Amino acid sequence: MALSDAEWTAVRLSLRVATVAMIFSLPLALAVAMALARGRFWGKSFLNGLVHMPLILPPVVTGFVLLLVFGRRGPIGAFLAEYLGLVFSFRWTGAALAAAIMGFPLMVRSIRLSIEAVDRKLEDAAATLGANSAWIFLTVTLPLILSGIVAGMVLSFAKAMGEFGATITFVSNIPGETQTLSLAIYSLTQVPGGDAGAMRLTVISVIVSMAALMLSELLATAVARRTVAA
Amino acid sequence: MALSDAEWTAVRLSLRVATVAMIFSLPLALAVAMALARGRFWGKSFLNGLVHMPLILPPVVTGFVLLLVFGRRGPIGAFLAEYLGLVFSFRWTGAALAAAIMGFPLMVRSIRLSIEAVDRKLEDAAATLGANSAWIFLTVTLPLILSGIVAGMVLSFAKAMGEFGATITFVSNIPGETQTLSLAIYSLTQVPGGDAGAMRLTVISVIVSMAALMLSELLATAVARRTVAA
Amino acid sequence: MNLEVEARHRIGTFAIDAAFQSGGGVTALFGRSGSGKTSLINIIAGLLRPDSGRIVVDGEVIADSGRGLFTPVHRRRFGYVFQEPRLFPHLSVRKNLAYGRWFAGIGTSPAEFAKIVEMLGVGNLLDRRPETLSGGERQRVAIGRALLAAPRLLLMDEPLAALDDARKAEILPYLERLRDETGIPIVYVSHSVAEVARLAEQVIVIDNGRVKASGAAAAILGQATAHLPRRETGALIEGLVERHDSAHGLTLVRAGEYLLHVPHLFAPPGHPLRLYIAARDVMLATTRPQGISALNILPGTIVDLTPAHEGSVDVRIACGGNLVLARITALSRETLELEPGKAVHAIIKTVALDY
Amino acid sequence: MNLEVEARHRIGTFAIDAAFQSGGGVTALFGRSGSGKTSLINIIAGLLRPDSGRIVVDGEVIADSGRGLFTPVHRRRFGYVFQEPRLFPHLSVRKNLAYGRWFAGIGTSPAEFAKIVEMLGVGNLLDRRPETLSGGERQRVAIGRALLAAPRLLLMDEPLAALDDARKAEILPYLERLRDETGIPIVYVSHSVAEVARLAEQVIVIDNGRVKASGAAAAILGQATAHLPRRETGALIEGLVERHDSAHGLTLVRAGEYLLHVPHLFAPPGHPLRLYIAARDVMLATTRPQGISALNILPGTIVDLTPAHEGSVDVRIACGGNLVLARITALSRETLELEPGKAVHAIIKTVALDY
Amino acid sequence: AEKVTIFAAASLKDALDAVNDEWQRQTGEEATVSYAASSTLARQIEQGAPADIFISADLAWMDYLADRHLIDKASRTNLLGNRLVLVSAETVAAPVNIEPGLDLASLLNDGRLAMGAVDSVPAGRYGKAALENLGIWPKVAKKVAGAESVRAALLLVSRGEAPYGIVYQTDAAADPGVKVVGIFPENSHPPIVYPIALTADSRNAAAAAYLEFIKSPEAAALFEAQGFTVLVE
Ligand SMILES: Nc1ncnc2c1ncn2[C@@H]1O[C@H](COP(=O)(O)OP(=O)(O)OP(=O)(O)O)[C@@H](O)[C@H]1O
Ligand SMILES: Nc1ncnc2c1ncn2[C@@H]1O[C@H](COP(=O)(O)OP(=O)(O)OP(=O)(O)O)[C@@H](O)[C@H]1O
Ligand SMILES: [Mg+2]
Ligand SMILES: [Mg+2]
Repeated sequence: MALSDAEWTAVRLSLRVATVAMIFSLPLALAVAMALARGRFWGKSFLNGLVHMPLILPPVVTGFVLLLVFGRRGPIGAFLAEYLGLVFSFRWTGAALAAAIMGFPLMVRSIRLSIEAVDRKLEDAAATLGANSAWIFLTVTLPLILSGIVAGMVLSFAKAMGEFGATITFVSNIPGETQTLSLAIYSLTQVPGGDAGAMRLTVISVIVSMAALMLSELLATAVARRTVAA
Repeated sequence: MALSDAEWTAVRLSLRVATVAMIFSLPLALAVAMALARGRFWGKSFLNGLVHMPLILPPVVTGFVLLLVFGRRGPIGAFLAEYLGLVFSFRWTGAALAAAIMGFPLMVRSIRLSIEAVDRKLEDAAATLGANSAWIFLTVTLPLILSGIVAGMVLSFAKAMGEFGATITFVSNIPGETQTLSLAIYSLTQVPGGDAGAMRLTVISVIVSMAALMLSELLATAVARRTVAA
Repeated sequence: MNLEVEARHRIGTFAIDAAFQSGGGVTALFGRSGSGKTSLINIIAGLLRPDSGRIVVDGEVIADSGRGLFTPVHRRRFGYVFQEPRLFPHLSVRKNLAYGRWFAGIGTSPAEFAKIVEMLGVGNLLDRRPETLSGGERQRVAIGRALLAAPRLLLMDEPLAALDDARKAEILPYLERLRDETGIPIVYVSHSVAEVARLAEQVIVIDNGRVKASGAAAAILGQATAHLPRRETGALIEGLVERHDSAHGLTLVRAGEYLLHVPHLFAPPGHPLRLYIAARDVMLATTRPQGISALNILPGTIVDLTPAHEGSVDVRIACGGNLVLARITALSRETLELEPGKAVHAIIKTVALDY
Repeated sequence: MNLEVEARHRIGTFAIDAAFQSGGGVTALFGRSGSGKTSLINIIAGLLRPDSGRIVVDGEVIADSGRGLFTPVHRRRFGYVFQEPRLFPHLSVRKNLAYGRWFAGIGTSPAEFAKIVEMLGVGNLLDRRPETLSGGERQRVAIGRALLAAPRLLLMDEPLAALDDARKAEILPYLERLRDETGIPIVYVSHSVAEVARLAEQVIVIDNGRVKASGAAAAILGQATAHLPRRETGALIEGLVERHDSAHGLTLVRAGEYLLHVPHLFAPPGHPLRLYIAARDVMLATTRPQGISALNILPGTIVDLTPAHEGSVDVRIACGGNLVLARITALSRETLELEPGKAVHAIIKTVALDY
Repeated sequence: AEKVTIFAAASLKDALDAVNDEWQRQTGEEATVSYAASSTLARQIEQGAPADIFISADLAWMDYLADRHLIDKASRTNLLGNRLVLVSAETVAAPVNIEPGLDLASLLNDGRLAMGAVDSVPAGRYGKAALENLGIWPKVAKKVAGAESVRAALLLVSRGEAPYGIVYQTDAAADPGVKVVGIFPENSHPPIVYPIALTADSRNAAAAAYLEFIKSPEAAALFEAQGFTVLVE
């Protein structure tokens, strides 16, 4: 099953979008998960609801909202374009943004669950040994929630591979720029006779994702082992 | 903001679909999470991959696969209709099935994370006190993974509220039967001048989901407390 | 009641290879930290499946790797007090205590429940969560949980380590009664010779996964070898309560030919008793001392003496049918010219015999 | 070095209301299970923020609720050995041990590391995960971790409870050296009077969250009150090593006017020493006994006697400048007609004085 | 009587809802409509969906069903037509004369041309055909942003993301945020046709009546009000 150039492009783009979405949403997801698991602040329920929004809304609506906010004329989009030169609309970066946002609730929940399972007595012990909160987080909490982080990253990555509605609405379907595997498959399903092609791409997508999935599980095991051995 | 009859219907349908999807997928999700967290069997990676499939595939493809398999001409669909009188295609039950499947990986991951965090020494202690595996699961493991179960149910519910691609592909968009809020919103976005209506429905959906979300958190806290007090 | 254990197992670089038999009652496992006591108990409980081994309780083969037989943990009905409390965090203290009763079928009676709760002093903790308990309170609840499961064998891994002496003094008699009245065999890990001396019929000394010594408590505790902390060597003497002297708060115990004065005990005349007389508590005199506060002055004959070790010598004395062990300095031995066969008086303070 | 603690706090139905001062050295916290020892230590560590309270170390105010001052835990540099080991499960034993060194700035030298590892006997565990350690091994690693953080105050909550006597005998001298050489104040929770007697300058008895007694170790341990397990009452005597009798494995210690024979010690002549003489180990005689194995026979005068309690009486004797406590039966008291002012001989076995 | 179930392309929603209201007012009977992409609906009919009537947004999916004998071929009619228009955001509203050789590429500058996805959305396919026909396609092909639907394309223009877009006249008319700057010649692309047919499986007697009604002048007026061209007489 040799891949055509166009297919290769879509595969590469999908991987890039999924990877970038996963990696860039991680720090914020960590922070939000930490706040939700540990924080006691006004508006916590609201934050929790907001995080779940991308799940609750139909993806098309999320895409619209992204367009309104992060588009060229959107308040944040205009700002980012002006001051950071960061443009999302019709770019793969936009696809990554859409994927990141769609996967965000999944990542946050996984990490939050892990944080809630951490024995805080260990953090206390670290404090008595002289570690301040940042160090405690880095040397105790973070290693202990690694499984939740990996789970969250896997979910985010998988979601990014399958994301379609928000992406096409936000950044359209531009081959080579925003046409991920998922969008390519969708296009093919919309024309009579496209089934064979769609099937082929689906198989490719499944293989790529499964490989990533297995890699992640191997990595998780390896990291867990190294933490101790090193 | 009084709701019209049609809107009420969609709200009720959405809630029914999301609730049924969440409740019926729970036992299987528990079993699969248990197998993935604890089991050591051939094909575990494969099972893990399979569970993630609905995330990885574009929802349209998932819906299409459902249509082929659970449709009235599909192998399983025909069987179920014949012997159990259980029809999915173009029924709200199908919408629930689609939502359940789309939310399944989220539920499994949450529960699996919680299971992995359980201190197995407590299960050993229960065994020395005479509890067999089933009792240990019911009286020790289950209460300890309640937070993961609740998290999984919340994710599944939220996902069901927002599910669109697989549902419309599998069971179409039939008002009163399969037109959930999410599908109704989609319909409105497809015509000129539908935006106001779409916005209105979106707000309704967000309110309903947020209410469900808060209820779930309250419930979780209450259950956690009751477990001890009773 | 009878217990037979045989196990061979590797964990990482550590290897267990131990076998012992016990005629019931309390079997003490003694050994330094890391010697394999917990591992052995886990094997008995069925929590650790040994590479090869055999466990027989009362003639019933519980596990036998040779015959591929392995009774699952929950069907063994061996109560286990773990080294750390392992309470169920989601259950109240009351439910933790009651957990095993349910599975025990007949279960224990409410009166029994009340009695154990009272004995352990956890009555006012019943509705609390384990996480709010102090270390010792947790340990006590864990003991209660195991006792209330109506086990047919009790495994106790340093159950009293986190408790103060007063609390121990409340729990030990209960364990004695359990041993004497129900005949449940108990395997008991402890670092305290006093506890072991009081409870155990049999002592097993474990070292680096192997049984280094095993036998009747009196024999093992009386050996001045490196098996036990030297400080704690002593003699176990079996006696019978003869009568009470309530006026002076004393009890007279017949041990062989002699009557020993011990602090007042709540036991009827005729009740059998085991007295542990630590060697360090026994003085020797060549003539009967006069005007001395010690009430027990037992004439006897020296049986043998160990060589001097760190300046002290253990002397065995035959005293009216019992062997008593005395630890004295090498200097005293010289001065008093103690030799086997010499007649001496063993002097034992009553207050040192607080059973 | 100086420590001042004052705390008032409610947890559920339990209330802490305690204050004590310590001039440094080792302060022992004594009290029954559930009396509030751990809570008090947590307050000192800063893990529990009391409703109101004040902690001053060496004149530096660490916390003062009145002034709204609260130094965060990690800046207090108080080493804490918790009641349960609390090792970091994701780090090897080596990294657990080294954890605090990093934050201690200068840290402890590799030689110090090696020394502590050696003393605790955890050298062959360094690359293992905590979960594979035995209970006692965990406890030892936890002790090492706290020591290696170069703390300026040590909080130890029953640090030796899970250890055998031999292991204790290796760790206690280290703690003594720490106390004597570095002058780090230590707050030490223990149920063992022997440990406390050996280490502590000061003893605080906690009961139901309140300080029931506090003062110099000698004073508290010598009081025959219900503060301490009665079994363990005794006298603390300060002495100086006079000379060694290597031939007989003995050391002579000057205590007041007398020379005491104790088992051989590794301490140079002139070294100060604290001997704990348990009341139950002291015999009294109205005439100087002859031909007796005990090497220490100290003439003295009875200062006072407690009323009889459970058949026994505690007698205080002034012996050449020291007070010695003897517990004898009420019967002996009658027989020997002991009264304040009467001249007696206190008889103490050398082997009972194993420091 | 049993409800008539209609599977209709999503872009018909407004118009068809109005027609149904009128039908219910006149006959007292109800019609249920499932709006989705034509492709989805066609596949569902193939899998035995309970549809009585199918209205596709293009001929291809109707042909797809016809080839599989899933529609009543006798009942098939081309119901509606539509026009393709070029729209621009309010700010660049200069009219454009759409003719062969139009330099749309320079008009776009470095912006994008928003239209339905060219290989999945019918409007996109028509648009691409028209651009090819007029010889514009090669230069703009790389600048096309294929939206998920005509509505999404329209949004891209009205939000200023893309300076120009190609959409149906019906959609353009209803959006105040965009201006029609040109209409594609009707011969530049295959006829835009919404075919209608009874499904082969339909057993609903009312369906035929509905089919008659939808071709009636009353219905035609309602369609025309939304900007559609009515093709049936
Ligand atoms: N949330 C709570 N509600 C009620 N009582 C509590 C709560 N938390 C702690 N306590 C009580 O506070 C008391 C002091 O606990 P602490 O752990 O300080 O005891 P401790 O002296 O260390 O005992 P131990 O020797 O058993 O470890 C205990 O009786 C405990 O039950
Ligand atoms: N996975 C492992 N790899 C290597 N050694 C192990 C492993 N697991 C346990 N051990 C060793 O087995 C020995 C026996 O452990 P065990 O818990 O039985 O000791 P113990 O006698 O109960 O000691 P303690 O009195 O300290 O509780 C210990 O030295 C421990 O380090
Ligand atoms: Mg152990
Ligand atoms: Mg405590």
